Amino acid sequence: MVAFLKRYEGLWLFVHSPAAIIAAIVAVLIMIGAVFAPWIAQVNPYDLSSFSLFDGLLPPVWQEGANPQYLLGTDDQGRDMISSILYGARLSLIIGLAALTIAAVLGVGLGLAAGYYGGRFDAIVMRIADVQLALPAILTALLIDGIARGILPASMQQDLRVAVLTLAIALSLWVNFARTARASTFVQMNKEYVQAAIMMGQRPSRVMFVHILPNILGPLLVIMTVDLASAILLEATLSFLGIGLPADSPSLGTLIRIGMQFLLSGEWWILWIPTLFLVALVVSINILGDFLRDVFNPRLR
Amino acid sequence: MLVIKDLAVKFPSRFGEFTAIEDVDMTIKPGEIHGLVGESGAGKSTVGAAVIGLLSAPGYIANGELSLGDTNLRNLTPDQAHEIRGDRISMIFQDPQTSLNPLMTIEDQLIETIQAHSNVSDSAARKRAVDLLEEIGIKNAAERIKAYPHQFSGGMRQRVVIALAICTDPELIIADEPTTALDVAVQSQVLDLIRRLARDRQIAFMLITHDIGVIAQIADRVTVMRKGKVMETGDTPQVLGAPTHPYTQALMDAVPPLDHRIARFRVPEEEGTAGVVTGNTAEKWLLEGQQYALTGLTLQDLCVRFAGPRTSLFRKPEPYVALRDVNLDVRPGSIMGLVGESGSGKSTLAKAITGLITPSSGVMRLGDEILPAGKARSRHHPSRQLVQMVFQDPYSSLNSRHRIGAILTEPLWFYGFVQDAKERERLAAAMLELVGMAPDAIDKYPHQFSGGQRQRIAVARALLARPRFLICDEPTSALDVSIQAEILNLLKDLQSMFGLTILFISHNLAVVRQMADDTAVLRNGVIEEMGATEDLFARPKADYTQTLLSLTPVMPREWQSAG
Amino acid sequence: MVYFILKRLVQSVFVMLAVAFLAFSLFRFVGDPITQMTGVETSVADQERLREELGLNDPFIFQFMRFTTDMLQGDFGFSYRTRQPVAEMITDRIPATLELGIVALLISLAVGIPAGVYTALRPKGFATQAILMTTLVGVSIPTFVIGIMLIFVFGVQLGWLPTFGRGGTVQIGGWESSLFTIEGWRALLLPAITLGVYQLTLTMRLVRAEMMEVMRSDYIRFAMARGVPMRKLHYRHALANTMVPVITIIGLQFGGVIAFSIVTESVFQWPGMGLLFLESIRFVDIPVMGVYLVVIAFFFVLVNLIVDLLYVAIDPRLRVKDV
Amino acid sequence: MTHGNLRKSALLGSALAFCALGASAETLRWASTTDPQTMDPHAVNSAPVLSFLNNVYEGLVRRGQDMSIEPSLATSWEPLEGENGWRFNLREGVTFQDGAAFTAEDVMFSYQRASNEAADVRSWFAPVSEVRVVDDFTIDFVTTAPNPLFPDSIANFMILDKDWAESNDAALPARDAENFATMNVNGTGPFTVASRDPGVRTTLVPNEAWWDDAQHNVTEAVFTPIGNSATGLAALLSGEIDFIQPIPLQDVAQVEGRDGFKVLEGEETRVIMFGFGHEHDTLLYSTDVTDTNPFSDPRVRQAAGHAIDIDSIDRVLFRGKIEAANQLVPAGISGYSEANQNRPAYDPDRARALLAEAGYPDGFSFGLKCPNDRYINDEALCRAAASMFAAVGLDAELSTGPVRDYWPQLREDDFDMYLLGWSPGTFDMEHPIRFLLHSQDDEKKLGSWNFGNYSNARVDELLPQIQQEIDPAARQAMIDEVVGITQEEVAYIPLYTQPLIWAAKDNVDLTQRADNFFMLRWVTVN
Repeated sequence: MVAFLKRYEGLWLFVHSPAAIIAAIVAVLIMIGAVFAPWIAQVNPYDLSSFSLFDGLLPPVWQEGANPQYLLGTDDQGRDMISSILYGARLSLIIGLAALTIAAVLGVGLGLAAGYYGGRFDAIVMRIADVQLALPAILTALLIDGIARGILPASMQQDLRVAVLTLAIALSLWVNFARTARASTFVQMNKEYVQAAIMMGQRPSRVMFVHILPNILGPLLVIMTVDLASAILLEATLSFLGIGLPADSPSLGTLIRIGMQFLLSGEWWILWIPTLFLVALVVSINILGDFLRDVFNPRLR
Repeated sequence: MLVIKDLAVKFPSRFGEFTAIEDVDMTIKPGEIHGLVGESGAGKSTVGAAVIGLLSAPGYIANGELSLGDTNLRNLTPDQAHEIRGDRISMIFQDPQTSLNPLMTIEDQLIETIQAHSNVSDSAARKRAVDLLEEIGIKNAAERIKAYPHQFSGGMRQRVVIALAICTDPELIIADEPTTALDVAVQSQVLDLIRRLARDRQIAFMLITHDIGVIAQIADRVTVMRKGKVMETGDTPQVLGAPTHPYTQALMDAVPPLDHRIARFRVPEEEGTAGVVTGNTAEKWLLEGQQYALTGLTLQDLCVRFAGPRTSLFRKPEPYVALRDVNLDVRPGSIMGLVGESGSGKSTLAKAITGLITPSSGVMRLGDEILPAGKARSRHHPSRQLVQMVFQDPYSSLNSRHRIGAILTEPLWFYGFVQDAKERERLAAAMLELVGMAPDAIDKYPHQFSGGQRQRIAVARALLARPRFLICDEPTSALDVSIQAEILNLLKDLQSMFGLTILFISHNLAVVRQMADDTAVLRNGVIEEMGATEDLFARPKADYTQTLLSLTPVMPREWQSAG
Repeated sequence: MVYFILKRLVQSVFVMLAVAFLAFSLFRFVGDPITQMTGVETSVADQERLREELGLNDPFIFQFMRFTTDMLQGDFGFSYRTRQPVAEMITDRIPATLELGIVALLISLAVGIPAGVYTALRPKGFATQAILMTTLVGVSIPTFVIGIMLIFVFGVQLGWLPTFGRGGTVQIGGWESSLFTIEGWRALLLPAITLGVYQLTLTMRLVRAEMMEVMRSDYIRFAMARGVPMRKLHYRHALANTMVPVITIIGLQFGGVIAFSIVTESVFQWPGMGLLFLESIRFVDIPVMGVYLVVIAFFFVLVNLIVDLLYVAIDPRLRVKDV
Repeated sequence: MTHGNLRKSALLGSALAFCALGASAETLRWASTTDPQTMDPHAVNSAPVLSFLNNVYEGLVRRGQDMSIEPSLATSWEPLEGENGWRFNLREGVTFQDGAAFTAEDVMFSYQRASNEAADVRSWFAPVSEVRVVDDFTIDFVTTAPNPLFPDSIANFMILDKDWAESNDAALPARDAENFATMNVNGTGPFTVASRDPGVRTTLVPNEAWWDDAQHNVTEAVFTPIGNSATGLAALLSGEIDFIQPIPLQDVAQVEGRDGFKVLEGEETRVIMFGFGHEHDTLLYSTDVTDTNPFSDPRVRQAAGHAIDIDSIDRVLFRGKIEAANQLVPAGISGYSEANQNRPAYDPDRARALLAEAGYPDGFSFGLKCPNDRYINDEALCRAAASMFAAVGLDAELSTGPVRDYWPQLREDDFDMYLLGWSPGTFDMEHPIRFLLHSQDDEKKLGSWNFGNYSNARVDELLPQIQQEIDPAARQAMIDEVVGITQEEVAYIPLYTQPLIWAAKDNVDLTQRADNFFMLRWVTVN
């Protein structure tokens, strides 16, 4: 919607920014790969019967001892690297996007309301944000993970690992949205169109979401891209610290964690190919974020 | 002596080159105050920026000569140009609030500037700085110099800005709207100072302004610009008193006179400047809706207090009194003018009436009904519909993310006037027509319109609520004078057509005189004087009103066009 | 001013209590400390007795009340894992984490601010684009990968720097510091860089954005128009004004640095609070985790307060009353 | 704080520790993944603590390089006459590191301390009914029943000085707060702790007054815990440490390929196995079989055994470094059943046939629980196993987690199948029978790690007899019977013996003992 409004300007800038074009191509390719993973990948890494330990640790095709069936080799379980990465990227993106959505809805909602109502409500929201900021992401993840384990029946826990991780990441990201939304809302509150709407007697929710929200989408969109990148990295980091996803449903972060074991063992591809992939994805998203920032903040151009 | 010949400045952009100014000729002699006047987009600031060499990013001088004395300003290296800046040419910016570095003392900024251009010791520089501040009228300069910018009032700050501009004895000062952000009283002092400096120090001033009154008051010569081109140039009495160019003529016509009232401004008939189109569906719809009688407004002993900043745990914060015992009676069907300088409480009054803030005491009555205050006023209170407002800033009063159609149909939908969406759109389009806009504007977004057009849209939006009482809070102060004339004409027409009661808030005495039936003068939250407009302007009783009237720049009567 | 600080303190107490409460509710779910405290051969009855003794069977609120009241009385309890006093364990580890965090922050400032200024003043230059791109890639690699890469390049392959630990430390009045020996600094370098990369990029981008904004402000244009020398213009005028927002964000981030040092400390076996915390999670060492969280919250609150005071130091508008 | 001084004295040493080549040849710097939680030998029954403290404290008996029991503070021991139990004749002339003399009173005190409720090691003394000091250098341990293995079972029972402990308020192990013995030591062993910074660094120096002949040449030993295995390996390769236990399997080639480093490979006594929820009425995690528990059918358990391709696991996951296991202890452990050396062959067809026979021709789904930070490659093993199970139709829903919540899940019976590793603490087959095969019996403290509650009356009946039988042949016969029964019924699927992989610099000679204990007294630095 916003992009649509900016389309002439944004499109022009886009066409003239090689970095943004390359980033967009990379990001889109990865996303296509992720979305269509079940159709592209030759092996389903979640289906344990589709691969065999017998094919484990095969190098990429250009290296000696490779099996041409596995272009980028296999990991220690005999999973095709390409398939794992595609599925991994799929999961990472699902987690990232879902976390982002939750964080955005929660953060923007609270931030808008805090900016709109101000006063005590604002103070309370901001103190809650402080509490959240004071809790490192890993702790949030542990907390959510633990609570889920405490209240959910055992048989559901495994299925909900993704949801739990997503929620944990979302909770450590919402503050960004809340702060930005609040600051932007404060600015908008002084704009006369908002006063006009309030004067008319419009419902606060309508003022917030119909009037103010579209006007603060710009900075929020920038935060979204940056936070999508953060979410994907955070997932990888949590995985490294051992509170990520189980190894049999690998995200990119889990693949890297598994790959870390092979850092020195000679099977470099198990670590570096997913890492490269992750970096390419995150860099692309970040570049696009930068690009959006430029579009929405023309003064810095 | 500054000589500008055939100056052209271009801004390359992705859609090709944009020519900001073209064929500009001008000379300014030492000691001369040269007014550069024009409406927004005329390119007057670009001329100043080109002279001082501070054109913003992609802009460049495409053609022409620029010389100051023997120096050809176009042949300078960037370093040489930087040397000249401050030393021989200096500049004064519009807003004294933002043109001083907030983190440095006045002293540091002055000494730094002096030492940048002459090799003097700190103490010598300080002495010079103190002397200078004394000269431009800052008392107790030796002590005040240690202060930070925020510790000075607006007028004092602009003096400091001027001190910074002249501390290196430049030959030429470019003053870009130096008094626009100032109140009348301060403006007159600053203008006096500029005149004195030109006379005593023989500094040449390029005085860039949109305010013809200011030019009339102090400029020796004047250049009128429009759309990057010079329209007319010459001695001030000649250009303003006997304009030869039709544009200058139109400009003069649009200036509201202070000393008498004219029925209507003369505006050139161009597209989009039209007055009210009569007889369309919107007009009918509005007239249909007049089921209420004319509605007046009475304020009784209205007080507004804000909590001051809390400084101690044990003391209650001192409240800040924004309005004190305001009594105001807006007669049904009349226009009440409310004048006052910035900070006098004008906008607070408007907010109190519209319910955006809660008065601490007092009674407000709309017609015969008591108007509940602030939060006590429910969202469905009828006054929410009956009282509408036209805001000062047309750039912020329309939601830039909404289509004009959405903005205009919102009141129709919200107040439940029209149920059918298509019908709402039709009515909105008709209303646009009524306020002099093309109906196809309905599919566009606010940023596609100029300030004047947006203000028309804002008026249309207010009308679509079928109001009986309209508050206009500085509706024209962000607009160019010719646009102002159009909007004022429009408001007058609408008022007489629909019998609206209007509270017209402005800092501009001349505008109020043209618009208002009655006038109230507000100062520091207190009404100083109130009465019929003609009476009040002709025979002001309060000292404050008298001062205001005397300090407002006026054009000699003989320059004014017959109204 | 005093009122302002008091108000902040009251809010801080609220923040810390809330963190303590959250932290405490988390403990119950991390795992069972008893199985971590006892050996393979310990009988179930013995385990149950231990659980009872530690009060783990008490109602949650009761445990929380005990935790907070003890803490308010300065009693931080004893670690389940090592049986040591938690207060001592944490205070022993604070210097390592603080030094790491501060040096990382300093590195990020020392590199990030000049880089930000440079890229702001030459927004179209090749070097600018290169710097922006490099740092972007830098923040796109997970921290732990960067850390391990640095270890293997500089520690193993080149053998220039130590791969783990703090190197030589010196005891200064109860503060174990690695800042006073060359070995200490050598050990500090890699972890500090690892931890600082993200901050560096953030600082640089922030300084760049703010600087570009400030360079367009009226007072900079006015200073230009007065011929103020360029160096002074850039640093005394522009950079100084940039610092106010930069300090806010950096202040906010410092809390994050301390918290994120968990990863760096784990990779470099850096004996700080983060490492202790990770070990504590592994062993479900509830008292240590609880106190760690409260200490982190305290740091966060403290840094926020310092940031507010720094504003006052930098910005005279907050310092001097109108005359 | 009492240990503050110790800590400060370490500073000098640590500053030297990083001048890789300049350090004294006899300084040994070593690393392991976990720091011993405490210096109190009775407070925690965990391998890192016992392993570390065996360098400082000594028991009545100790284990040699081949794990055999040899005299230590007791010079000899014999069964008591006329009652069940053992008499230990103590070594004379032994002093504690603070100079106090070692007597039977210290053993008595240590027994009381270690068998107190506050001690985590008290289960060792469950069979003991009475301890009597006969004279200064003779002490009797009376047991409730004949107990031929008792001396073996107390190899890690370490002796403290009574006066030292009592005068320092450490008469009991620290329970919820620290005491003097948490941070300080006073043993009779070959080394003593010179400084300790928990979780960071612990420095040991030789005990000059040690009663035995020192076989080492270490003048100082610095221990650092390094949790991250990549960091640990980097520390070794960069020369900052001399020895590390363990290193990841996959890095063996890398270390061996470098000049100046060597890898020590061996077999731990730990056998890794899959266990079943024998007792459950239904599967907890199945999506298709919800009314019954297929694992209660031995054919299904057999099928699971035949699904595992242990050779591929060995080749790919363990790089050829594991030994397939056929029973719950590896060969070489006393009581190992030579008569039952066959393990189920990898035979997917047979597995499918067995499943069909049991009524599950299409297999079924179930939940497999595994730890991910307990055993070497535990998570990878389970993933591989799940994949192998899937190949025969056993659809394993794998769930992995850290031990901190893995053990509680097992305790709560929250599994269909689970992974367990077992190292016999007494180095005798009786140990796994007692803990893993006997039916759960809280009262008698039997079968306490038999989470699936495998239960066989004959096994339950045989255990006390095995425990009390003095005649080796008769005892072995009974053990063979137990192993036979449990193999036939597939009580567990033993997989392999966990490998021990240590790495050191070439110039360090050391002994890798099968219990993964690192004994400084056998280290020479050349």
